[in-house]
Amino acid sequence: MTEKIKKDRGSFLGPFNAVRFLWKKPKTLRYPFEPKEPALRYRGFHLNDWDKCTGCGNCADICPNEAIEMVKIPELESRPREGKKDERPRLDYGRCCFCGLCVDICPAGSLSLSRDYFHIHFDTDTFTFIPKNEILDKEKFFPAGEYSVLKASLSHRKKDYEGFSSDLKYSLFEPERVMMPQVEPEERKISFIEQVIGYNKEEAKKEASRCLECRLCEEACPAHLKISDYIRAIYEDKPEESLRKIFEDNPIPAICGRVCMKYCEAACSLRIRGEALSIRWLKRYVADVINDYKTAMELKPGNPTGKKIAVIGAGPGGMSVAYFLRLKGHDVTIFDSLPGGGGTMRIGPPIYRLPLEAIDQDVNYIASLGVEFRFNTTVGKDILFEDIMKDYDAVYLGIGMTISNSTRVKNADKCLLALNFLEDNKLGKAVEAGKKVIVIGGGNVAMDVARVALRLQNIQHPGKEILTQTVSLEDWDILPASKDEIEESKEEGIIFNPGWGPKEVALDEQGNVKGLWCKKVKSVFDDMGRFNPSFYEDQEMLLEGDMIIEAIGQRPDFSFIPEALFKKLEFTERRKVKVDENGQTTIEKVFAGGDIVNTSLDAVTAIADAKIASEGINRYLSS
Amino acid sequence: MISALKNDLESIFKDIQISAPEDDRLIINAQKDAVLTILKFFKDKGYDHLAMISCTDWIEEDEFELIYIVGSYSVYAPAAEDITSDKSGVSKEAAFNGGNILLKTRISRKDPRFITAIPVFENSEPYEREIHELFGVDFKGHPRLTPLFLEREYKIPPFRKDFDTRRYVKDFFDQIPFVENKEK
Amino acid sequence: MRELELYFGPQHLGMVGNFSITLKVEGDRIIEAAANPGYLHRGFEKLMELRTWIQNFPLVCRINVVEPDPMEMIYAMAVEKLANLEVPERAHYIRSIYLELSRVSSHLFGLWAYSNMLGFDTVAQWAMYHRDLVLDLFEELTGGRVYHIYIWPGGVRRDFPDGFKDRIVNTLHTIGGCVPDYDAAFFNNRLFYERSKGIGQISQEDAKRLGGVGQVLRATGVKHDIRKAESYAAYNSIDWDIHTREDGDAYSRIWVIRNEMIESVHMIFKLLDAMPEGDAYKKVQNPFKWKIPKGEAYVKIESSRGELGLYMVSNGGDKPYRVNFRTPSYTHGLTILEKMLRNASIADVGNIMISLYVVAPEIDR
Amino acid sequence: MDRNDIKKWFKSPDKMGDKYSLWAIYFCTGCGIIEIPPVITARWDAERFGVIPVATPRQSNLFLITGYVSVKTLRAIIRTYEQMPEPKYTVGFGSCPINGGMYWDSYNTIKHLDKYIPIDGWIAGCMPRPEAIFVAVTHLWTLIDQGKAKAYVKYREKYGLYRKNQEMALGKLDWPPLYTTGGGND
Repeated sequence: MTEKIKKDRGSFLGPFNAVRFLWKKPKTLRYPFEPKEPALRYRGFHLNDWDKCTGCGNCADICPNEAIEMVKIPELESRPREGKKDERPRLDYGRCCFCGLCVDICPAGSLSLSRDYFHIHFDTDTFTFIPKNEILDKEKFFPAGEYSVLKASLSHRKKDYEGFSSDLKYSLFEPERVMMPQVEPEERKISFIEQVIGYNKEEAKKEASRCLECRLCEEACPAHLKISDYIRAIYEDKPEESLRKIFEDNPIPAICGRVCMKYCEAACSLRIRGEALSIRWLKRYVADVINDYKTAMELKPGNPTGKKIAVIGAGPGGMSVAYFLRLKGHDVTIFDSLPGGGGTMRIGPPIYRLPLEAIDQDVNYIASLGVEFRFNTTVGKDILFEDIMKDYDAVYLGIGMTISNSTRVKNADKCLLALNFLEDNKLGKAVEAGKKVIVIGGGNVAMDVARVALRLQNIQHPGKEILTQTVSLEDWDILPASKDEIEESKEEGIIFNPGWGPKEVALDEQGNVKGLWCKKVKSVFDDMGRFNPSFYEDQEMLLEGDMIIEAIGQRPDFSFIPEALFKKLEFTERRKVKVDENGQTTIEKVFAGGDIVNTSLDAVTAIADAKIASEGINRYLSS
Repeated sequence: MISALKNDLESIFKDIQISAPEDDRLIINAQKDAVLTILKFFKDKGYDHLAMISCTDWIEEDEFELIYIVGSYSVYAPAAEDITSDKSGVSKEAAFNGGNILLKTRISRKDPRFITAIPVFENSEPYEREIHELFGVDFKGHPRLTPLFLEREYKIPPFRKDFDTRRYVKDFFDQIPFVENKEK
Repeated sequence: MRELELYFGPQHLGMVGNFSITLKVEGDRIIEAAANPGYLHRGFEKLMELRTWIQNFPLVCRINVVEPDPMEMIYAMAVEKLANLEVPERAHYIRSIYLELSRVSSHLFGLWAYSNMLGFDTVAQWAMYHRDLVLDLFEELTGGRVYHIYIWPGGVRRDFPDGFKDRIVNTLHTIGGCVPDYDAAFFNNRLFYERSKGIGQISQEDAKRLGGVGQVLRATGVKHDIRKAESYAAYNSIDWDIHTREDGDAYSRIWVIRNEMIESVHMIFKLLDAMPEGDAYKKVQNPFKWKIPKGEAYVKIESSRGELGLYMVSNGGDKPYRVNFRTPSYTHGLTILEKMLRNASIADVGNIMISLYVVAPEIDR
Repeated sequence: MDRNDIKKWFKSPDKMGDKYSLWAIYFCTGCGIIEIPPVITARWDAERFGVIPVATPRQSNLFLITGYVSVKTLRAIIRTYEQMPEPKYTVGFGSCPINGGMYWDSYNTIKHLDKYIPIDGWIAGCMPRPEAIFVAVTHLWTLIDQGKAKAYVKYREKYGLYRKNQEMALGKLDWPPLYTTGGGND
């Protein structure tokens, strides 16, 4: 080539080659008269769907330039149980580099980038703004006809102009959870082995690694456990540290790791477009891998204060109060009528959900700190409440709901009560199951009862034709039992009859149970939203069965409190014991918590109450 | 090839540790007085390309680590063409030939001095100048250790780990007032 | 004649980028030149130590504004090496296509700069126009015109949009169709020959001695290209050539650039044909929990300017402990430029600098 | 756009002249410069807007500060800005000069450019597209028309304060003050 050029001086006509370009169309874009649309994936200014946005703050955390700040929006309300905060991101376009990391990390998928990119202004303050979308911010978005690039700015944007948006396949988080290994329905329904096998180390680490540390769960949790911290410790393979974090707020991880109502998972930001983090199973993993809490915890009770506290009821609340107060150095004694700790947890959740060993793991640790447990001691019978009031400096009532309600339909006395049935079964008394069992109720207790009955049937009547079915007032859409429970019950072969109410227990000639007459439910709640079922009296059916168990709720037993004192005890409108912000009842030095105080009726709320009460008791004792 | 080179090195030089984590990498930890000789050794073996000199501040061990990364130009020199006639890739020996040698040495952080590698590899000049500026390492024999990038002087050279750039920005740039009152 | 010191740049029409040279001149002959970089020094390597692994992606591409893509690629490769990550096969192909597109766009930018400097304004306009067409492709693929932030550890950030293959082919045909025009107006033009022949000449020995890479080296006849020597992405799976010239002057360098650009276009066609279906991204660790085991890595790739290396150390944390880039412009713009300017005339400074293809932000980082 | 409005040309020829001949100084201060070549070449063609790049500050009246400004560049920017004849207009490109942008924690880039020299307008983006540059030019026209693009007057009036800030960032400046009067000078 070099040689050629040297020789070839070219023709003077050469430049006239260019003449042919005269007939070509000009390449210049006559912008702005001839607009050019940015690409469909263009990364321009932010859009944020406030309805989807949870205020989790992941975008602010990932931003490499600290361009995003979460600001409180006064007109929004914070709804921690739904995982919604009243904060929304604010962008600083004096920092933003339009990388879109915030879009790829947004678990709710609310944040996206539009194709707008015009903002020209002489005032740098205008470069900070809180993004919304066109539905919420109507006056700033204009349809294509009214939009003009010459006016375009952060307050004059184009409608329907979404650019770079979130794609789950390419997101920076993992939307799917690590499968929890479970015993197959066919296998589990013929025995009481624990259904959930539990994560192994790799699975737990992998699941823990999904956590985005937005801490929505911590706000949703009644006891405000430091969830992000203990999950991070699991990810870093430090189960001891994780356990210490859990124990700061919850002294019964083995129990809660199995039967918690997991408000945290309902608030998890990953649930919005994927599956929530398995927070409960991860807690259980920690309790499972650490056999000896004592060495892991390195905790000692505080300096003795000489104060004595009595706790009535060794349930989750009672044990927690005892634990927190013991750490402060007080002497705590727990009274319980059962032969072991756990309270309702000991008798309620069947063995396949919560084995006794797990309960004892927690109980033994609390006992090892010096908390005195007095089992098989029924207050009011074995020891008088008056004596307790005399001998102790403070009393905590964590008595829970111990009496099952009955439907009180005709012949209802022939039925079994749920708690009695569960207790007998769990504590090892022989229970004989019928071949055709009917369970009345649609809550979690009813599911437990039905599934226990099914197992007993399978064990006691192998190879024979068996049937377990439930009847509940509530129809599918409002069935109070948790979705998992319903799903698992169906897998095991339990038949549901939702939307039917019990009318009468049918008896045969010998007076044995033969079935249950039911009537169709018209509505469960009345116009005011109160529980007040109404029925179609003309629609009836007979469910055949030789055993009926009622699982329609429980109530507390206050019979141990002497009448004079009981009169002083005030109740709220919802028939709950009234307590002040210290957890103290209207009786001096008597504190209360758990199911008799709150309406949530679960273990973790009892722990939350216990935390408040323990601080209240401590304050009370030190004043 | 790799083992031969390793053996050669080990027989000539004492006090060095050699590891070969991959087929085409050789990591050598050497005492500081042996560095230039080892570089020369490699240059004579055909590793004629000094890719870079880097420096790491291991503040906890109170040492700087200097890293000399040496490669070769010759893999695809016409002479080497026939070794790699295979289109799909490079044969192992050739790959190593074109691979990288990481020669590392540690110097004290309190009194960071070293000698220049310019006599062996001429293009180490700007690298050493940069390390001098950003880490404060003195290279004996370097002709011009004048500032390369920075306009201002910093008490601690900015690439050292104890230089906190976020703090510096706060203490310096944020202290300069706005000309106009920002709050309106 | 008296010796004078002359400041050349940073605000100077003959200067590309924010760079300056201090010249010691006698008349118009340069006795000694000292490069004076640092106008664009932002302390990237320090900033990267303060950002998590994923947060560094938006940052790293900004090191070199002319072609940010090899920067993304090399950082992703280093992370993949340290964290031992796998990349899906398709992602390798997409990466290669993307990097070659970036090479084309970068070379067109270089062609703009060089032809503009030599006074070939028409060719400069063409080159810039054609580069803009490539930028349109990038915009469609990645959502950004200049900074793409597209290559991620574990693959690429999004797959090709529908019909994107065809649009790549169309655009490249448009550009390729103009090669005869370019040749007639520029490469085979006697004026180009006379204005660049012998300018900034360097011998093969000097180029090697001073750490030359890329076109500077290939223009002296060394067949050296990292894409072959230490193949990465999908370069191994297709058949292509390294282009060299013998003379080592500006003319040869520009010719190498031209040939490489055409080779890149051919490579893209081959890669598009061979591209497998499948996933383009394998998820990496959640960024808030991502830690990379202790270790160090040196990776290198061939950017459009030559060997681009990255030495990275992890101490097992969520951020890199030390990052250090070996950029091709570094030796070209400092040692080789100073060598070439010795005894050159002032009028050739811009010519030499642009023919060396120096990108100032790459030197300063 | 009132380019063809003859009356206006008669009424205020100075403004019209300023508006339609914005000559931009050719100075690559940061990465935003990468969009300038497309803007001034065939596809986008800034000459339609009267914007052309010129070689020396003495010929120019528009200073596009394209992106981040390192401390070393700041010195050159101030020098260049002071050499430009009045009336002169400055436009800051992208996030970095507004509030530090990408390099908000870098020890070597200045975070708020308006602390050192006055700015007439800012363009959002990282980096601003050619379209945004054109729209910015039209905005600048409006500002000139309304008499609001008076940053250079501010510089004269508050020179003392600007100079003080410049010296805080760069140390003693080796050129004499541009103006001897101005707020904060005494």
